[in-house]
Parts: sequence; structure tokens; C-alpha cells
Amino acid sequence: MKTVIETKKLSKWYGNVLGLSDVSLQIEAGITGILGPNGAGKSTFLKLITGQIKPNIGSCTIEGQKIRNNYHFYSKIGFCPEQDSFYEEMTGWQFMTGLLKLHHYSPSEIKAMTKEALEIVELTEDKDRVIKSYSRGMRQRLKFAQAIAHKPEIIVFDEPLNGLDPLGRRKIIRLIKSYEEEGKTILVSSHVLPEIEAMTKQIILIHQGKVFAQGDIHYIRDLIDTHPHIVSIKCRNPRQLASTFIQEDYVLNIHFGSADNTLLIETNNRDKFFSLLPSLFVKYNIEVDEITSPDDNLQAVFDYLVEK
Amino acid sequence: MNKITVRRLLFLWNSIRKVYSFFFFMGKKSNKTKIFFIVALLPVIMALIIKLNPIFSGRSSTEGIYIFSNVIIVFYLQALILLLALFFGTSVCSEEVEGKTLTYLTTRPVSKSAIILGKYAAYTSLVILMTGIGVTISFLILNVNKLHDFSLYEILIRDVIVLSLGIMCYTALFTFVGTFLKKSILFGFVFGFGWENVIQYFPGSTQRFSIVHYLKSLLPVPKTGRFSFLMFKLEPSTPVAAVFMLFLITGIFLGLACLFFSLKDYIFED
Amino acid sequence: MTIKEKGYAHWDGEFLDKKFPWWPITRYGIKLTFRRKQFKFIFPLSLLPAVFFLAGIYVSERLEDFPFFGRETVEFLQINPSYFKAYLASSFMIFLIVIIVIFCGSGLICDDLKHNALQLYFSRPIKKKDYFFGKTAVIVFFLFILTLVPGLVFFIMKLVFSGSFKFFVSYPWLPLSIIGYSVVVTAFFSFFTLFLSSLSKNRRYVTILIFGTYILSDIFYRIFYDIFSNHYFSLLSLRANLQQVGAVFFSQKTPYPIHWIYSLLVLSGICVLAGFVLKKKVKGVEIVK
Amino acid sequence: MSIEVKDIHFSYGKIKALEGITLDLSQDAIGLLGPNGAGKSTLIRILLGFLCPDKGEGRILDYDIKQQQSFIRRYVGYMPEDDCFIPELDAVSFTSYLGELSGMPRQEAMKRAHEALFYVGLEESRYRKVETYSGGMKQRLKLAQAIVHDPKLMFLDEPTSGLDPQGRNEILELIVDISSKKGIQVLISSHILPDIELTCSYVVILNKGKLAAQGEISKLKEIRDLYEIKIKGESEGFLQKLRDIKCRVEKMEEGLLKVYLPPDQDKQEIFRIAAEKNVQMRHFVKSESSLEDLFAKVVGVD
Repeated sequence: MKTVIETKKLSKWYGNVLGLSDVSLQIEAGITGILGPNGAGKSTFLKLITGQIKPNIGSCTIEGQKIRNNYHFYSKIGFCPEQDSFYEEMTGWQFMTGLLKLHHYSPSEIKAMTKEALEIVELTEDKDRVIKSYSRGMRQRLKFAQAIAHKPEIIVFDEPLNGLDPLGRRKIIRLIKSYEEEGKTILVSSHVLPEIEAMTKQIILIHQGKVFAQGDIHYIRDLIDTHPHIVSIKCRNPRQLASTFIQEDYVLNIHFGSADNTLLIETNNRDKFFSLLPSLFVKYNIEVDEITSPDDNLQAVFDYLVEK
Repeated sequence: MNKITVRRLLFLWNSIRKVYSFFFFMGKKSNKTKIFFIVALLPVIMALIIKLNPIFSGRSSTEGIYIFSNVIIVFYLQALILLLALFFGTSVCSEEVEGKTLTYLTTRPVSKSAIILGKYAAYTSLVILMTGIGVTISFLILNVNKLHDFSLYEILIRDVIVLSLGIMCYTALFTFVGTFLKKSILFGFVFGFGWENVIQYFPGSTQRFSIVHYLKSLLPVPKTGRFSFLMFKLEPSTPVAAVFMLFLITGIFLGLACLFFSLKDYIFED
Repeated sequence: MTIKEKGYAHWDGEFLDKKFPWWPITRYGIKLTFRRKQFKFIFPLSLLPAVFFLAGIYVSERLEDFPFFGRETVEFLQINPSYFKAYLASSFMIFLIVIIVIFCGSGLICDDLKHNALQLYFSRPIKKKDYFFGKTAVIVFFLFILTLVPGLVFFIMKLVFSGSFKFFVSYPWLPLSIIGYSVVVTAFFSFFTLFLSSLSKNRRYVTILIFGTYILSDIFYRIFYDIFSNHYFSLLSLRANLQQVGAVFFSQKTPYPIHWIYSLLVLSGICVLAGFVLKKKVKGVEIVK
Repeated sequence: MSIEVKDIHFSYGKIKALEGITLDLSQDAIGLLGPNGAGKSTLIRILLGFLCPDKGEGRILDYDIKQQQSFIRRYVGYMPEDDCFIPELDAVSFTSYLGELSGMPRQEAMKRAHEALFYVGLEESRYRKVETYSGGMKQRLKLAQAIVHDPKLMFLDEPTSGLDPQGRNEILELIVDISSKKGIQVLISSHILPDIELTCSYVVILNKGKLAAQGEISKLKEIRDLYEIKIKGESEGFLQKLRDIKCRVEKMEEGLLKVYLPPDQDKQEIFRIAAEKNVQMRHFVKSESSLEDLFAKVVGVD
């Protein structure tokens, strides 16, 4: 796929506080999740690639063009900032139309676009209330609306799901996914794993101002496959099951969990392990309650990389 | 001029207009503007009292236009427009950074200069409007019995123009200050109520380093005597030079403000 | 052997029923004000006049050593209540107070509003009046250093320098005047500042309001006075009102030939209004309708 | 009991925020659940006495919420939802300052402030100015100031909002520690269901200002023969086979399958099919209808 955003040795510090250090990467169309703990440099990265701040070292281009002070380009970009701030004395409607005006649309276009955007985030009913009186969720949605109203090709969301309830969150996730289908390039930052997992497999892990990994979640998993994998099995007779595994060379470690019916098995060949599993259950008639991989989610990748 | 330059300028102009309308509208609605509007209308109350007093006290009143030129206008010139320009000028940039709303503007297809110039224009016209309304009402009240005398309107128009020039110039200065100083207000006080006043006592060309000098050069030289505390010694420049200088100062500060705003990183913090 | 338990530990102390629950607010308020760079610079400067006046008191005992002083200076250096008034109620002093108040007072409530800190205060056993009292005391502290303390020091130093109680015998009520006047000025500015500080979340705006109100009120008076030659317009000016009251405290002729009680009424009127607004503005939660 | 309110009504002007809330809670950890704008924060603010209810009465720790607020506030810790702090103070001063305002002696407050900051994991940065803190640190700081005076009851309003997973887990662990072992009662308002599931045994669900449901979480959840599985390999044959034995299969996001087993089938059958079709079984969990389903059902949106 075509590279949309490209950064080279991007570094940024505030005074003597490090913001981002030596980030070189390429981002393609589709949804890319930017993941990292609080203060990792996610916001700095997003601000740098949207040209809001200038890097101390390095450069950043979108579609081959430099972005800072290249304001024409912003018609293609939507940005949803992290901070919960607005022109509080305006109504939602005025806020939206006012910002859309800056895109040089005609009044009728602006009206239509605002209407559509507010409909999407379900703020139509409250459009004439002042923003000051909006609840947390409404504010978050309004922020979302101003980022998508002008139908940009590249949308950057900085923590878009903060402060939303599960239902609101589900809606926003669905929306963001729908933009992917339209072939847009979307960057979403978050520190909450399930949120990103629900949206995309393409992730960039940022921690301590550095990019720790970029790529498919599974690709990253493979990358660290040297790291042994733990599978937890809850069953009626764990010791019997354990005895069948003890001969296998791909099993590194067998561990009995704190509850007496759990078995923790560490393996370095998951494919072999998992393909054998069902037949073993059938063969020894082991009644299984649960099979889980405690570290087979983004969290584990994350913890692993951060600790490394 | 080649075509590209023309197109760029046209685009800049359009951007400025858009930013202008956004902030003019917002400024109009803001509560702070309302308070400052009341401040700008204080001279109206003053005019009313002056006008009504002779009716109750039975004493003959002073000439309306005399009061207007020597009190109301000078009051605006030396105090009110400074305060208004100080607040609105520093607001142009500080407001966005303090309120963390800058992001909404800088991620739009308008240049940073357009943001500064548009917002500056919006706030300047708001202040001019507020002041203009205040001045006009005061004028009408003070000259209520002479409204047929058209020569008076010339004075009104001249004074409003001078005040507008002043607002334009001061707001530009404070806009610039707001883009690069955090404690812009303190600087504003020192400049507006310290420097601008003190420097008028200095002889020779020193006073040409103040803005108020050029503004006063555009007004008729007052007779010494009453109200002298409001007017200081003046060695006027010619009107043409004064207007030129005012525009020059405005231009320079706006240019600097745009430059700073385009180059500086604004980091939001509490 | 006892091993310290992991995790949360209870506090085994006792709550105090503090007589002055507002005191921490004041202490921290003062501490924070002193941390400001500009304030560190300006505050010592604002004490310079006091040093000059103190020097004056010293000189007044040694007038024979300064034969080159003109008659006016010598007259001025006759230490009497008017000397105290000249320090405490001068226009310059009041201007200084405004400047200091801008530094120490403009952010007192407005910063709390800006950072939603009121709910932190009011989720503690702090009553509204404790909060106000604590904040007021910050302003009181600084203004007393500027007014009450120098006043009393002048008085004591005069006694020390002269080595006799003659001065005290001639003006036994003077310490009371100093205290009384300082309290009035301080109380007024406390109300005035807190009131304006509670109006906005924006410190820049509050600063302009404080300064603007002071300057404009004075200009107003002067303009009206020039037009009407009516001394009652002095009631418009904060400065003039304070000076009127000050003159009374030091039993001097009032600078404006109107009765001082009007000035006192104006000042207390502003205080009452301020108190009223403050009570409405400061709440645990901001309610937007 | 410790939280007791009767028929609380409250409205912001025309907008009704709470309509007739009656609660009687004495559990260790109580979750207050509801979508944005359900009235959770309003309820907490009423309990703290910030707002006076239009109608109704209540008692906290046996103190009346209208008359004895200063007693309530002494024994209650409150962690507000919004970002809030006092600028220019470092974290230790900030925390001990608020401790002092609670009525602790000055030296004790300082001691406790250090303890509290250690406890919430801010020991390294406790001398830093509060305004330089990141969002996650501010959240911890808010928790620290809520426990500094060793309250008997704590109101935590959205304690995990804006936290990264690590920070979130740590805060939740702290909350569990406080509520389960130390005899401090905790009321947590949140819209994040896993947070509540992890920390609380009892839940109160609010929706549009009304009490939608309340009860023990374990009892509120229904248990069905529903399994979540994840497979790797040729899935079509496997799924077809499952359908043949009358299982209802739903494909979820991330390759997750929800399999409803008919009552007459044994779950062992699933493994048999898996073995037969040679697919890897990577994940197999019996699913209880989670709080999310309950929430969606009670709140009544999709």
C-alpha cells in the first residue's frame, strides 16, 4: 500500500523535557493505532505530524509534502485534540459552522456539513445549547464532529474515547471503522488496549518518546515469538493432562495454578501445542472448563516490550 | 506582480475574512465583551450627568463641543482605548493558548498570519465599534441642542477616526506582545500607563517614541488651563507624518506578531 | 518481630478541632505569592517609601546636623500625625497597594475557579466563611506589612530616637489611628480584590479589572470635578474616598471639603456588594443552566 | 446504614438530573454505573452536600446530608471527576495542605501526605509541581488527596478516566486494597464496566436520573450455556459441524466466536469436532452474560 505519512528521525523536546526521540516510520492508509502509556509521547507525535509544533530534529511529510505551515494541506486533515477545551460561550452549531468557515466552503455547504456531522455524533438536539453546558460525553462527541465535518482524507484522533460511556464508545469505534472502509488514513491514539484492538490491527507502540514497535499486532507477536507463551487450562484433572505434556519438547514449563484445577503450560511452539490439544482432551476424556492465554493480547506485547 | 502572488494574496485575504467573521461573532457574544462595552459606555454616563446637571442646578452649562473634545475624547484616548486594546490585543493570542483552543485554528487550511490578522481585525473592529458607539452617543447628548450645526459633525468624525487609528495601533502592539510574552498584561500596564505618559514630559524628539504623540498630533492643540492634567506638552508632528507613522507602527507590529506566531511553538500548560 | 503490613495503612492520629481552620489557606497563599519572580522584585521595592520615611524620622531628631534643608523640608519633618498620614494615605501609597494587591490577590479565587479547585476545598470540613477568611488574610498580611507595620514602627522609632515619651504624651491616640486606618484600607482592598477575582477564570482579565477600576474611578472624579467644581464627585474616586477617611483617622483636615462619612458609606457599600457577589460566586460546583 | 438516601430529587433549572433516588447501602465496595449524564456525579455531589436536593433526605455515616455536612466531609474522601489542582504547589504540599484543611495537625498532615503519595505510586515525583503532572499522575494525586485524612468512606468519581492500562490496573488494585482489607467503604462512579466488575461486589445502575437496577453483581449476571472460543485453522468445516449439532454460532470482532450450546449437548462435543476437523483451539471460556449486557439491557440501548 502507498505510504501516506512518513517521518524521518523525528525528535522533539520541550526545554529539557523529552517529548519524542528519533522516530522514523511510514504510515499507510487505514486505521493505525498509536499506543503507549500516559506521557509516552503520543500527543507530541500527533502534533508533530500535523505540523502544530516543529521538530527539533528530523522531518515529517504527508503524501510527500512537508506539513508545517503548509496550510493548504489542512483541508485534507481532520484533527481531534486531546484537551477538553472549546470556545465555551458558543453553541455547538456556531462552533461547528465557525470552524468550517475556515475551510472556505459556501454557507450552504457549511450548513449541510454541520448538520451531517452533528447527526453522526447525535448532537442535533443539543446544537443550540452553549458548549459550557455540555456534559463530558457531549463535548467529546463535538470534538469528534469538528474533526470529521469537512470530510478529510487523513483524520487524527488524540484519545477520542476518553470520558465516553461504553455505548458512546461503541458508536465512536464503529464510526472510526466506517471511515477506514472509505479508504481514509486514520490515526488513533489511546492508552487503553481493548479500544485499539477493537478498531485496528495496525499499531505503533510508543514509550518513553521512542517507537518500540510498528506493525500488525500478530506480526509483533511473531516478532517476539522467542518469548515463550503461556497457556492456562482449567480442567477437572489437570495432573493427568500435565503428564501427557511432560514428554513433549515444545513444552518448556508446567505449572499448577493457585486454584487446584488450573494448569499453566509454557510453550515455544504454539501451533503444535494447540493443534494437539483438542485430540488430547478427547483421548483422555478431560473435561475442560477454560482455555486462555493470559498474555496473548496487546497488553502482553506491550508489557513485554516495555520491560525489554 | 505575477499571478501566483496575486492568488496567494487573494487567498490570504479570504482566510482573513473567514477568521474575522468567526471571531467577530464570538467576540460579540462573549460576556467579557459585554463588560468592556459597559466600560466603553462610561463616558456616556459622564455626558449625561454633565448635560443634566445645569437643568437641576440652574447654572449655565459649558459649551458641549468643548467638553466633548477636551474631556470625553481625551478620556478615551488616554485611558479607555488603552484598556480595551490591552485586553483585546493580548487576547488575540493568549486567549487561544490559555484556553487551549489554538489547535482548532491551526489545523485548518488558513495560514497562521491569517489567524492573527483576522482575529486582530475582528477584535479591533469590535473595540472600534464599542468606542464609536460610546463616542457618538456622548456627542449627541452633549450637543443635543446644536444638532443642526453640521460643522460639529466634522469634529465627531475626525475624533472617531483618530480614536480608531489609536485602537488600531495599540491593539497591534498588544497583539504582538501577546504572541511572545506570557505576562503580557504587566508589560501593557507599564507601557500604556507608564511609558506613554512619562515620555510626554521629555523634550525634543523623545516623545516621538510613543504612540499617543501621533494621535495627539492629529487633534487640535488644546489651550492650557482647565483639563491640563489630561493633556501634556505636545510638540506635534504634521498630520500626514502622524498618520503615516501610525500605519507604519501598526504594520510593523502586526508583521512581527505574524512572524512570531508562525515560528513559535505554543505549548499548552496550566 | 513485627513486619509492616503491605498496602494501605490507617492513620492513627487525631483530628484537631482547629480554632482557625482557615489558617492553612492563608499560609499557603502567602507562600505561593512569595514564589513569584516579579513579586520578589516588586515587594521589596514597595517597602522603599517606608525606609525613606523612617530615615525622615531619624533626621527629625538631628535637624541641626542638616542645616542645608529648606524651610519646607523642616516643616515636613516635624513629626506629627500629618507625617504619618503623608505616608499612609498618600496617593502613591494607595497606588502601591493596588499594585501589590494585583500581585497577591488577583489570582486568589480566579485560579481556584480555573483549576476546579473549589471542590477540593469544599469536600473538606471547610465552610465558605473559612475559605473567604483564609483568602482575605493573604491580602491582609501583605497590606499590613505595607501599612500597619511601618506605621507602628515609625511610632516606636520616634520614641526610641527621641529618647523620651514626649511624643507619646502629645499624641496618645496615634497608634490607634494607625491601626484603625490600616484596618479600613486593608478591609476595603480585600473585599474589592476578592470580588473582582471571583468574576472570572482568567487572571489577565482580573488584573485589568482591578487596575482599570482604580484608574478609571479616579479619572472620572477629576473630569467631573473640573467641569462642575463640585467636590461631591470625589466620592467616585476610590483613592479620594480612602484619603478622606484617612484624614479623619489622623484628625487632619480632609482633602475634600465634604463630610467624610459619605466616603465611608461609599467604601462600605462596595464591600457589601462585593460580599454579596462573592457568596453567590463561590460554590462547590459550578452549575450551568 | 452508611449511605442512606430517600427519594432524592434534583434538577438543574429545567433539566431533571435526579428523580426519586432511594438507596440504602452498606457494602464495602459499591459501583455506581450509568452512561454519561445519568446523574452519577450529581448524586455524589448531593451526598457531599455541594448541592442541596430539591426534595428528599439522606444520611451518610449517620450524619444528615443537609445539616451535618462538616462531619460528613471530615470522614469522607472525595476524588472529583474533573481535573483539579492548586497550581504552583508541589504534590507533597498539595496533599498535606488538603490534609490540614481536613483538620489534621500540620506535622501529621505532612507525614500522611508522604505516605499517601507513596501509596498511590507517586513517590518519585512528589516534589514536582502539580501542573507539570501528566493526566495519569494527576489522577493518582487526586486519589492521594482523597485518602490523606484516612476517611471512613470514599467517593471516587471516574477514578480511571484517562489512564493507561498499567495505571488503570494499579489504581484499581489500590481501590480493591482499600475497600477489601482496610475497612474503608468505597463508592465508585464509572461508566467503565470492567472497572466496576473488578472492584465492586455491589452495583447501582442509574439511567436518566432514575434508579435502573441494583444488587449483587454476581446475582445480576445471568448464566447461560454460552462459550467464547477462538480458533486457528480451517474454520468453515468446524462451524458447519457445530451448526449441525444445533449450536448457534455468532462471529464477533477479532475472530472471536460465540457458541450457544443447546441444553442437550455436552461441551466436550466442541473439542471432539475440533479434533476431528484439526483446528487449533486457542481460547475457550464459558461466558457469563457480562455486566455490559446487563448494562445495555437496563439502559435500553443497543
